[in-house]
Amino acid sequence: MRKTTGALAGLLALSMFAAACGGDDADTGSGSAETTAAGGATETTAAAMERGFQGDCASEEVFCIGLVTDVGKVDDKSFNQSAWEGAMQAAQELDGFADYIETVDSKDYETNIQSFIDKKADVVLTVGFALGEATTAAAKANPDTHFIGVDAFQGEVVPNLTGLVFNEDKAGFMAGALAGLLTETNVVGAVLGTDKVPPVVAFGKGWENGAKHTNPEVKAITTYHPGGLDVAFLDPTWGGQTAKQALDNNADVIFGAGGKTGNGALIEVAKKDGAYCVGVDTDQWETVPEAHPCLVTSAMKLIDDGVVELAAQVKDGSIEGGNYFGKVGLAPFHDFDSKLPADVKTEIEQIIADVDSGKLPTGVN
Amino acid sequence: MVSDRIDHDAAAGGTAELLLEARGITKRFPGVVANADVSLQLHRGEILALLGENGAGKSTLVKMLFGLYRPDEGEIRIKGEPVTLRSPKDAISRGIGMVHQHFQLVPVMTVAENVVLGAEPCRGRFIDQRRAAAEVRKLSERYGLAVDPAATVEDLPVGTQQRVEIIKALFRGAEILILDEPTAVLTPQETDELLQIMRELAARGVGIIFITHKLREVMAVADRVEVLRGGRVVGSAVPSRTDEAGLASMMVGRTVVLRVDKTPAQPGAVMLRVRALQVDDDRHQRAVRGLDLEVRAGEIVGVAGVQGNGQRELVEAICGMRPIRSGTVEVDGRDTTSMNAKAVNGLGVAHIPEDREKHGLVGSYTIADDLVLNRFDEEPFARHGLRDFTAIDKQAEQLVQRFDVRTPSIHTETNALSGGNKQKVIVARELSYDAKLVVAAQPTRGVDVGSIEFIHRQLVAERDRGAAVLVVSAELDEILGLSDRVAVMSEGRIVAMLPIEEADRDRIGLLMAGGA
Amino acid sequence: MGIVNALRRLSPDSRNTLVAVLTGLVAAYIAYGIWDFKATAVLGFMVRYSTPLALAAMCGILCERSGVVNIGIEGQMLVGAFVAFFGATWAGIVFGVVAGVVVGALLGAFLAVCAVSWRINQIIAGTVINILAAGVTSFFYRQGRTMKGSMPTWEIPLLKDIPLLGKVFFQNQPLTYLTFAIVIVLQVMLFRTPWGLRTRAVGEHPSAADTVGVNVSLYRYGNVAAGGALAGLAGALLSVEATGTFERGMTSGRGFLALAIMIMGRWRPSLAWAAALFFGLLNGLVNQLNFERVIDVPPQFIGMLPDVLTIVVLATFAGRVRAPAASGQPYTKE
Amino acid sequence: MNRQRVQSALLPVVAVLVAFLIGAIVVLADGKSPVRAAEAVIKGSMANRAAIGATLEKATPLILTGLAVIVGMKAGLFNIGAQGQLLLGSIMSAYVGYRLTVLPTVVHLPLALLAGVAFGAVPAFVVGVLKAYRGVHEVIATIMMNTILVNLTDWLAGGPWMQPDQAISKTPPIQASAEIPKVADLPVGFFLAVVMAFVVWFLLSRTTLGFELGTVGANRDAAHYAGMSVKGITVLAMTLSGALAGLGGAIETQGVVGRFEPGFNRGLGFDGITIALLAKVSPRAAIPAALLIGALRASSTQLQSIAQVAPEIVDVILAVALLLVAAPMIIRWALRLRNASGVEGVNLNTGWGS
Repeated sequence: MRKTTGALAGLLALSMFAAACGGDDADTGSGSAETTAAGGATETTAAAMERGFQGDCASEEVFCIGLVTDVGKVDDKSFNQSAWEGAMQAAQELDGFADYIETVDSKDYETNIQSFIDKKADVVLTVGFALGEATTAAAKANPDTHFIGVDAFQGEVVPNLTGLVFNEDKAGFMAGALAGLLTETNVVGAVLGTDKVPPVVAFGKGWENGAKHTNPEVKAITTYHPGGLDVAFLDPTWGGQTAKQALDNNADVIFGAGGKTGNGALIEVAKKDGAYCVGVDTDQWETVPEAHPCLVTSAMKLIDDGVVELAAQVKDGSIEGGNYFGKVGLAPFHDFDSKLPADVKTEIEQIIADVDSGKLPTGVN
Repeated sequence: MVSDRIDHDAAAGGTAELLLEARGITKRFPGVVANADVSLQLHRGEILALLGENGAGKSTLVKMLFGLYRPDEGEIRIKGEPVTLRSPKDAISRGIGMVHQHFQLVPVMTVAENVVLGAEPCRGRFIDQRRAAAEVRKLSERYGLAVDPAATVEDLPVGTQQRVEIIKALFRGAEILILDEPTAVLTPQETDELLQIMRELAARGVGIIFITHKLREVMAVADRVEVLRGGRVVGSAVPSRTDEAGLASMMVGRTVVLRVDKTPAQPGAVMLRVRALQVDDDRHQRAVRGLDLEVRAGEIVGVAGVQGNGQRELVEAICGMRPIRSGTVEVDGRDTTSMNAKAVNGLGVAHIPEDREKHGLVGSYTIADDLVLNRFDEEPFARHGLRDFTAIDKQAEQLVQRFDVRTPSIHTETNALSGGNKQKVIVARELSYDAKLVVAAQPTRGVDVGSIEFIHRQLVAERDRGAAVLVVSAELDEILGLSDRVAVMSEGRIVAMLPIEEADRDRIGLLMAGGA
Repeated sequence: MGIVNALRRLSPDSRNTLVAVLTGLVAAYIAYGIWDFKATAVLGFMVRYSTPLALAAMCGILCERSGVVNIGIEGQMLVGAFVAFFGATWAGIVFGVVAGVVVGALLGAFLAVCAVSWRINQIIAGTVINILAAGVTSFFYRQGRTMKGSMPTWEIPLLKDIPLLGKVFFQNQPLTYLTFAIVIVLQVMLFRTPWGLRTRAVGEHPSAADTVGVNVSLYRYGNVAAGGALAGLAGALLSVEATGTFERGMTSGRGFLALAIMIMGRWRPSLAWAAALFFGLLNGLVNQLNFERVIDVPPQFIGMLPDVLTIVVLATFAGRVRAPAASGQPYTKE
Repeated sequence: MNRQRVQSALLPVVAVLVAFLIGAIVVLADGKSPVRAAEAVIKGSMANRAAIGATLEKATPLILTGLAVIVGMKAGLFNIGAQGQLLLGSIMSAYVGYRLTVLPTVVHLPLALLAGVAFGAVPAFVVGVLKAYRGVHEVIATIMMNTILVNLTDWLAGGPWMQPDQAISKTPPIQASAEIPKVADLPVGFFLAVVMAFVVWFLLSRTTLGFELGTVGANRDAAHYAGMSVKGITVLAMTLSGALAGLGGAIETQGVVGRFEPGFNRGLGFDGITIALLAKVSPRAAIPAALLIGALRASSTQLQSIAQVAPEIVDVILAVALLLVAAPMIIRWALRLRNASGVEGVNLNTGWGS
């Protein structure tokens, strides 16, 4: 028996040896990932704001916002989280309350929406295009409650339903344009969630066109996660491994767009000196601190701002049905602000303005 | 009753060192006393035979000597020193080796790997393969046990595998060697070789405990015999001072019926006709090579042969369980060559399979279900695809009674039955439907004596009813006792067909081994 | 001449391996000659993708070689990833990895208790681990923490300068090297050491091992726990090394894929590694084809390519693979 | 005998209770109120007709995937692929459901169900054939098949069969004539599933086919000896298993979702494994097992809404319950029940076989 134990100990010892060496290196290595404060941004908001409807939502005075996530969690570092932060901020600003329900099973969309209707929420916020249909149905059935559908484009106008939608292609284009200016190898890469989700595709196509706009020489290499919808956004390992492959293809600016899969890509790029990465949806400087060494900006759709704005409109009664186009844009450059050449900054600012105004078409349908 | 207690020391020559001694060993299992107050002694260079029927407690006794069981009472001494054997490891370290009835060899490993397992010679942290092979070669030369250390065990014939087992024990420095029913799987010639090896080992100072129920072997090789019955030592003897009949009655406790009572056969029409049959074994090697055989209604044909000479494949081919490469099989004039088991069975062919646990029964089923295992979809047990449990139970009650299956209920799991009763379930099922042809492979293997007699009587009754009966057995005694004609099988062919009157042991033994 | 003789002395198995490795190398260098860095990129992905799978497959091999089916690799990996990451955020990556390994080993020991002592059906025990892992890691996950430090990339002097192979194999992170080592060590240990011989005997024919004094239960406990440790390490590799983060469900079915790899690799560490590399190669090619846009096929079809290929390969070539004979069977002394 | 039977019937109940207790402790550890959580489960799963309807709706596909796994296990096959089979069945029933427009309900509804059944069976049939005739292990084949089918259905729903005016992947809604109605809030599909549980039970325990299936599962060699076609039964069992999973998918499409949409059926096949094990591979016991899981899953809204408990607690409870059912000695020991005669628990083939 001694021999088994020996073998076991050997295996363990091996692993400990290697791990120990890794530790040594880490101490001397880049200390840039020391920032733990980044997550704090969300935590402080969360701390300031107690979750839940603490008042009588049925009364006129008490303003209640209920949020229903797409399958996923409110701490997904992505659109669910962004919407929830907007809801909390709105509740705070409007002196109301906010609560959420995380959807576990897509078939529960209606049930989850209904539970906020039953609680007499003033605003029901549904996050994700997948909830579009359930939201429309609920809005029609409950004319007294106002609904906001994040990412849900409204083909027909329902008076008490506002789609908070974004021109992701514009944000992608802006980011791509920056990438086209920054790349030295003339190769930019994109690691995307899945082509079955329109915003992801819009980001990706805009990115490619933007890069070509500022740099006709550029080669855009793009790939989508090959798995089903249930894993495509949840596989940071694949995202990282694929980003590395893109880097090995000489790409030096990588766009990671696809939930955790994209985040994995960002973190991987951060390990490579001189490479840039671009986040998506929110300012990922806040949500993915590990990516600071490369994160030059993020192609943002400002869901939180949109939510705050629309909630305020509901409160003051000015809200209209149909679509509300939320702001898109690039996140601040943070640490890269000082590193980016002035002419690049000037040029990108012009492009942002032109894309925003529609003067410069993104070329995406 | 033959000789009473005799003086052990006198038998062994008095001066030899006492290797092993058991004193007053008792072992109880729930509901059974397997060994009661058993004592025995083994000296250096001595061959001690433990003689007894199945269930006499021989196996339990040696398992205690090998550390697999712990005795409830009594004491084991090795070289005079009292020991507690907690595990085989303890036993091995004290110089006890055992060759189990079911070989404890890993089929996919080589001879050398099997031999050194658990006691590997090492160079650094690695197994020294060369030394392992060399050790095996050394031992095999010293004791005349020819084996190739590099061969994979599953490719070896049974006799050779047994030698590997012996080498395994010797490699571990065994001075006491326990052989549990070692000859059950051997040809007479291989048996003779084994007995020779045993003498050789004894001459080199190994003490051997030899378990058997074959009197001939005891007479041939043992220095002393302890006879067990019902878990007790009922007598001791020195073979040279007694005879087979005396040992036999001591073993069984009554006069033994050596021959099955039966009238001369009345052969009728040919029921089974096998022509130029060629069949492959599981490893796609030709096992039956151009075999011809006829069995008539009203006779019992016994197939004698050493295991592994194509008997299994022959039986399975006749019963539709194994594809036939060439040749034909006819049952009652119908060509069954390409029929499956179901169709062959439907023609009235009963099949008592060789391996009851593997083929004959589903252990997790109730007795009632196992009694209709191959007729589950026939009337009255099923109609239009629906099973009729009333009919199934009724049949089960009848068969359990008729075939004397000892069970609390027909709804008991078959797993819970003893070996003999399991076999009776199979025999009951197969003999319940007046078959035209009964194919019985090893019908009494591992079955207690009472059940053996019972099963034999049933087979004779089938013959007398007019069925053709084909018995395949590794027990030559069974073949000689039951058969009207004896077919000797060797290397996939019937090499001789003898009327029972002309079948004598020596001649058959020679034929089995492929001699002229 | 000496080489020819040496070749002749090799077992057919080793000879086939050698032929396969050489063929692979030649193909790789031809590809390198034609496509240069693209070949490097694909092969680099191959190694990264295959490493956690190979490690998890080693867990499966350790368990099954000693007779225990471990269908809970996915769960063990997930918990390993979880503990390793949060350990790393709390006390650094060394602590994290060790914690992940230890917890993996504990889950392995739990499986061993179920399988060996309680004699619970092993598939059930594994399923329990999987469900529990998914639930617990998701329930207790809190975001907003970052690791203290990160896994470095080690470039092996000299070796790293070999064209193609240097970049593919010798510019990796510590746990990746550790995986290489584990595969090789396990291969050697399994087929060359007393421990390996006994382990295989326990998995093939436990009573044969028992009767020569090998403690079957102890071997099963030890190996299944060690297997769990490897699964935990695979999880740590995912969170602490490959991504530097933990996400719910981040194993994404790799534990199950590892089982397939184990079987494709016929329960041999080296072959399983080859199978894992094969999967990695396919997925890397998929990405590269996407990058190059040489084909206009929906990604779904490219995504299912490895799976279709596996089935075709198994159906065509592998035939009946032979599992360790006692795998999944509880052992009772008679 | 009788007392033993009562005990073994009681064990799963005790197991579930203990699991709830542990769940409560976890909730408490998380700083939430177990009492409110309990209230949430009751409200979410059985307080009113809608809640009961929700529970039954969740339980429906679980019964069927549970049955699918059970049928496989009875024949000695471990079908991890119920998920993929369910997906294909689901999308095929959706296709038949939206594409055929002029059929009356009596034809259309069963036809769409049949499409689900048939196409759930197809991939399983392939796996069965690979297993029986090519020796490809069903566990690998079904793992691979799951990935293939997820990708295939994603592509179909986002490609050729995508609803034209939609931005996201989903098929058009099925025609009203293919919809499975609800009667008084209660989903008719559930009753269909219950009927199937009894059909499967009847099939396995009362028919000769079931006997063959069980024999192949319990002892292949004996099945061969008894003249059964082991290969044929293997293929058949696998096919039947896939058909049941496919039916589950069709009922989801026609009774709950109303179309096929990727991501709407996740996890159902894997829950099927849990149910088969909780039910100790007994078809009728799959009903209460599925109801339990269905009730817990249906409570996820209320758990969050009332108790602010993360819905993952359900998985924790299930894992504990499964463990206790599989290892009755733990409860026996805890309750000091004697009479632990023999090894009890689920009886199925564990080995990879070959």
